[in-house]
Amino acid sequence: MSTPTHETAPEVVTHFVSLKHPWRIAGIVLVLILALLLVITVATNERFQWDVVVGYLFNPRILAGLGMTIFLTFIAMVIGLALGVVIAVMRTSASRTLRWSSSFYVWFFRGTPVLVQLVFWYNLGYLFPELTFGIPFLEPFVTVDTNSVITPLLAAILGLGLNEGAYLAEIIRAGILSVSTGQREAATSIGMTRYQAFRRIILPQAMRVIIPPTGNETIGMLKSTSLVSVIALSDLMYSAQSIYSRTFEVIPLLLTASIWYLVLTSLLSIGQAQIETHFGRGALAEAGVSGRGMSHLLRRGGKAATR
Amino acid sequence: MSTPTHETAPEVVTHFVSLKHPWRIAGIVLVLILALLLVITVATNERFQWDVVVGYLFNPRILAGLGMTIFLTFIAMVIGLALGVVIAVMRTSASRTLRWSSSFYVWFFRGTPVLVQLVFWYNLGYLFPELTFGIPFLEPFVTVDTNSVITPLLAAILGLGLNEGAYLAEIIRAGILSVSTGQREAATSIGMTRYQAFRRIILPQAMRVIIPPTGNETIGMLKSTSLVSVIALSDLMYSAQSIYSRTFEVIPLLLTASIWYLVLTSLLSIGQAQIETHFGRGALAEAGVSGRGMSHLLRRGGKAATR
Amino acid sequence: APEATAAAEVESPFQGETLTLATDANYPPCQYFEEGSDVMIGYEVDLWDAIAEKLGVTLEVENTQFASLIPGVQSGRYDIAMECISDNVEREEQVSFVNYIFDKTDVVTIESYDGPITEGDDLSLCGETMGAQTGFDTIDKVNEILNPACAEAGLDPVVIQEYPNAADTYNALNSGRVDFMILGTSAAAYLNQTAPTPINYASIESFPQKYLGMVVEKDNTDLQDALLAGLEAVIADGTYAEILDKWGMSSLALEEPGINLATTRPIS
Amino acid sequence: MIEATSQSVDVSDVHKRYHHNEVLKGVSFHVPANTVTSVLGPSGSGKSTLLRSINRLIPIDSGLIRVGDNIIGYEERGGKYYELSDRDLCRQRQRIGMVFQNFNLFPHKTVLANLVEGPQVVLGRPKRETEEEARELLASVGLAAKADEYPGQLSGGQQQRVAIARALAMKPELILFDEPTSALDPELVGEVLDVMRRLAEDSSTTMIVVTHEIAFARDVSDQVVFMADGVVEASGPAREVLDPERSPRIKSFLMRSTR
Amino acid sequence: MIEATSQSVDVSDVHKRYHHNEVLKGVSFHVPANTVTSVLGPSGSGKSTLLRSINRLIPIDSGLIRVGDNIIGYEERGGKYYELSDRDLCRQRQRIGMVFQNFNLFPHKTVLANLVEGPQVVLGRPKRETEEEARELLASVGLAAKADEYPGQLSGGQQQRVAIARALAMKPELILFDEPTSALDPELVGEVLDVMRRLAEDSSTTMIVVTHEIAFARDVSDQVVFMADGVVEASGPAREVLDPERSPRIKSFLMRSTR
Ligand SMILES: Nc1ncnc2c1ncn2[C@@H]1O[C@H](COP(=O)(O)OP(=O)(O)OP(=O)(O)O)[C@@H](O)[C@H]1O
Ligand SMILES: Nc1ncnc2c1ncn2[C@@H]1O[C@H](COP(=O)(O)OP(=O)(O)OP(=O)(O)O)[C@@H](O)[C@H]1O
Ligand SMILES: [Mg+2]
Ligand SMILES: [Mg+2]
Repeated sequence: MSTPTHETAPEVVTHFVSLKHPWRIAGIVLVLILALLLVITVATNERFQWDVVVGYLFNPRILAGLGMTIFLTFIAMVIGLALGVVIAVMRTSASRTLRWSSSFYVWFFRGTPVLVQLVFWYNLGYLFPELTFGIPFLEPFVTVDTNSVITPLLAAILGLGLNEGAYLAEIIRAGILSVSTGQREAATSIGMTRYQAFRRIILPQAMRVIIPPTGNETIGMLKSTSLVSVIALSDLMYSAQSIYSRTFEVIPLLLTASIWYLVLTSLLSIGQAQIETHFGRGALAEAGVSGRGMSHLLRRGGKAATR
Repeated sequence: MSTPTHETAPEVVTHFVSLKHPWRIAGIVLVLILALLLVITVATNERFQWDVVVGYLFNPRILAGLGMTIFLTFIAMVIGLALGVVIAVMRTSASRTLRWSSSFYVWFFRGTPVLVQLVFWYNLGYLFPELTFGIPFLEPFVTVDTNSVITPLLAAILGLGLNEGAYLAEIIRAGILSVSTGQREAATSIGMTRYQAFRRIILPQAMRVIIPPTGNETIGMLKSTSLVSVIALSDLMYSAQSIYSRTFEVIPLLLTASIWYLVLTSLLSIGQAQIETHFGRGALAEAGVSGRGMSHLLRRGGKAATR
Repeated sequence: APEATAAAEVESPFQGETLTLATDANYPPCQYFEEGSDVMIGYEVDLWDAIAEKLGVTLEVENTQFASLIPGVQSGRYDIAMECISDNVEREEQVSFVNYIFDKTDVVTIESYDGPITEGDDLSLCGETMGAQTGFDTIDKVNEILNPACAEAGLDPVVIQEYPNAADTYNALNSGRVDFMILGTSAAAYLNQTAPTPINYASIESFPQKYLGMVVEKDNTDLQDALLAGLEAVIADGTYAEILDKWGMSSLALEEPGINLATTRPIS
Repeated sequence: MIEATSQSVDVSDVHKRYHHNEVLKGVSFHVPANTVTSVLGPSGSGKSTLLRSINRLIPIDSGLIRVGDNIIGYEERGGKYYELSDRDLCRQRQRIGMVFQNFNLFPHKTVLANLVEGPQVVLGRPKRETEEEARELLASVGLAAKADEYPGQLSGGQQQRVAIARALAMKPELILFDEPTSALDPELVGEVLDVMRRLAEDSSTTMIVVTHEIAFARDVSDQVVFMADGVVEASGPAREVLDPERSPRIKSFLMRSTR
Repeated sequence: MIEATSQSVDVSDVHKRYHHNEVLKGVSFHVPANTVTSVLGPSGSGKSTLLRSINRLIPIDSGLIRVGDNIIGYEERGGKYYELSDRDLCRQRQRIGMVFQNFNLFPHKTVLANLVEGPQVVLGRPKRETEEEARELLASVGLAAKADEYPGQLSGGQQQRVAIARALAMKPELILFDEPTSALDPELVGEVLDVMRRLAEDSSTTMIVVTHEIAFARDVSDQVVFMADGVVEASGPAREVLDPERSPRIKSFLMRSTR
């Protein structure tokens, strides 16, 4: 890059020296040393019992737990996203009733622990022995035993999904707030309905802001699924715990679980990065094709040539 | 509002009829009925044992747990926010090292369960019986017994705080992304340093988008503190559990805990709303003084007068 | 559909029916999963199988967490809950117990422990840090009996640290966070066999024996009576002694079972 | 091609206040179908607010705006005017195009996608046809080469031309332009005004143009509305309104501009 | 009051490309201290890009920009040029003001806060003094009444005037204006140009103004730079450069504008 681009007028050659970042280099060295130290101590420390860790990695119970974790996370996030969008839109709605009832939902479901919600759904039979479906004041269509309808899995899905909806609603609301009013006006001015404007103009732009915290929630949900052990389901972490409660190999089994969590998180992070790039198209293009978000402004200036 | 504003030319009086929202009214009625039903069933259902619930509300163990929950949440969020800002800035930095090391941090701390991190910090003494402070390759200054330095409380603070930092970093990064490049350019053009631009221009605008998911995290943290039971600390939920595991009054004690969580969440939600209003000044002003975010566009149009 | 069960030896209204039993199978040797399989084993498992056979009922066993056991029984989701649950007066206000065995508390230290604790000298625990599983009712006994005794002798009280389960407690013991942990005698014996790091254990005299019981809904007296009758039959034909022998727990045998013995037949 | 039919606009006694600031203080004027009306006036006099009211992007406090036979935001049934639902309001807006003063392009869509968004999503027209038309439109404003770039990659003047093309792509019967040539150099101003003029003649579109180009107002428009301080100071044929002798306000306005 | 001392600007052989699109293809010109230079040119010719390069808001690919004795982004020490750290670069930028084409006001701050932000935070001047000056500046662009409103509450022209006032509030030695009067009506254009002219004369400030106002370029500026397609087509005194006979390009540019 520092080569002369014009051969005309080869005057005095000025020497340009790029900015040095001594602190940055010190930082690199420090980080590398620390990382190396950590890897060595962790890998060589006998107390971690790496053989045990590896031995359990594909244990059928661990794998079953892994499956349950993935399944519940997936379902809960799908329900949560659907609910979250609806509630977020309700919270920014013109109707006071919609605003209040959605605020109440968020307040209630964020306010009570998931554990309690799970226990509540699971023990609905304790409170309402029979569930009745039908039109009010008419003969009910069906009456069923609550405990037979609310299976543990259904209780888990309800508990996690309804709860997640409240959290995602807040995230989506923040995303909607991040899109300028002008965008909605522009959408409206070409004749879009409220729904079309939301779906095609507001939401895609909000996505950039929605995705990182939603990634947080998804990764958090991977771990939250362990709460379902309270209703007789066993996810990854609980499977590990149930093994170590027999063998007392606590640390190795926690490591086994951690490895799986890291694998899942890595996959999710890759997915997150790709979705972010997708929805960041416009902004990325503005910052130069090779750019990352706003980073071009922070980056060291271009190189100047000799004149 | 529908009164004629000009007395000139009182021609034909046209009658304007506001838009009716039959579905909205149906919605209100439905929500109210459901709420009423819920309140009645919950309040009158003997199985909730409201007397027991109330009796435990100010039980010393519960209050001690409540204190621990509040304390840990506060400290963890403070550490998390400080770390989160630093890491978010590193992630959008020009330096590859900073970007990679911060991405690694986020990956690692989001990827491993808090439970494992807590156990790890707590049992550091098992893995590294002594901690040594000093300059590498020289005589260490101090060597201390790990277990005496890492008290359970310190382990809890480290575990929760470091972990929260990774989650908040993602949220803050999303916030930074939501501020247009032009704002940073404008700040730079009046001679602000990168730090000043971030502190005074970028962050305050990002706050609107940062606050709702941070509210989520804070409320989530209130519940996550119960994980510290694994290192012999007892927060609100665990205090309730430890009481009911002795007395078997499971549902009432879960309700006691839930009431406190709802109280804490309500306080936090009020705080959140106020901070949001504060940081939404500019946007709120644009939407009209009495407006709420972008809602004016969604709101039913103004009333037209007779002509 | 329940398979045809063997002809009942004990008459009960439940004959031929299916009963649900909830447990938290993370508590050896009471009940836990056999290595590498989904088969639940343990002395309670043997016992409930034996009783079910006598009653001619089919048991549907569900593995859940403690927080669900009691509400589950109260809500009718479960008929019975069993998890080496000890009986006390307070708990009997919520549910009823069909008592089937005694339990005692042992003190466990790791083998390399070189502190003051000596077998037979309860006061040697004073000033030491104790780990215990939350809800273990010996914690109350330490507070009510041992610590006052320590104070009387001019010693520091026992410092109590509670953990969610036995393995977490053991982990704290192993990393030196606590000096000793307390466990039921049977669990201590099991830990002795399996623990990755060798342990020592000793019994403590000042902690009285207690009853363990099957948990049944308070008003469900039919089931309580049936279970008691089944248990008595199991004791009578020697199966009970066989099971305890198999698990090395004969010293804890309760020859005269009963209902809610913590109030109806208190120990000491 | 859908044959556009032009619409007249009737603004009567429109009031609009923001908090304690009354921005429109009873604005009334009439725009016959298939004509070009220029709205002139000093900065802050309420021109943009007026355009937004015609499109009902903002609700007005009182007054009445009629486009063609319809009252904006209302529907006549049996002598009474019923407020429109969002859906029906959108149907009214489909026939009214708008070019915003600050463009409001969709930053997450390419230039081409910005143009075809309305025709495809709102009007449900086929992809092929709309894209062809969009490319033609882009070419007519000199941006054929930028079809696949994102708005953030364009210069100010390029963005403004995209905004104009986006509004034209909907083939509205009434177009509201808010200073559509402010970011353009004199050469382009001419070209873009030509495009607009041709449009006005060809497809019989009614146009209301907020502008600072006195020349445009004088040469192209059938009528000039001069706004000042939230009221219409004068309206009528350009020659009349832009007569410096008419009012001191207009005189000072014009004096500067002809310097 | 800090006495501003004017700075000359020397742009030589500046190249800048976005991906495969070369926007500046070797731009060179000289602006003597305490003069006004107008930059004219068609939309997309690279005028805004050039201004951003002078301020080093964007890095250039090659070439050299000198403001006064400094090379922008570098510092001379012993015959070599060392790249500046962020801190030092900011010190260079403090003396260079900029008015953006799309204003870039700080939406979370009131108009007054927008103006005093720089003087207070960057220059560390006292609150009282800077606020007084800011109010005076606002009055001079006719916005005294809007001091406590937020940018979102202003009309386009009002926002543009705030942007100008914000740049002037820093009392820079060099100001880069990017179409500073595009959103203003003719009357205001005159007033704002007067403010700028007074400033240029009083406080000996160097000004580079990207503009479409041929009149301004002709009457006020000491020099005109005509850009086309990423190169300087012509530069020099206004009379010379804006001579239609000079090049067909300039001819067509001017022809339209005088219509
Ligand atoms: N959202 C808002 N909240 C409060 N005041 C507003 C709002 N929008 C506009 N105004 C005020 O209304 C007045 C008229 O604004 P408008 O944008 O209609 O002016 P304009 O005639 O278009 O001016 P310009 O030529 O500068 O664009 C201005 O004084 C402005 O401050
Ligand atoms: N961030 C960017 N990424 C890619 N291309 C860009 C970017 N910014 C500007 N360009 C391109 O550079 C060219 C010059 O843009 P610039 O903004 O400098 O033009 P301009 O002379 O200011 O035009 P106008 O008078 O319309 O504002 C344009 O063709 C534009 O498409
Ligand atoms: Mg305007
Ligand atoms: Mg430009």
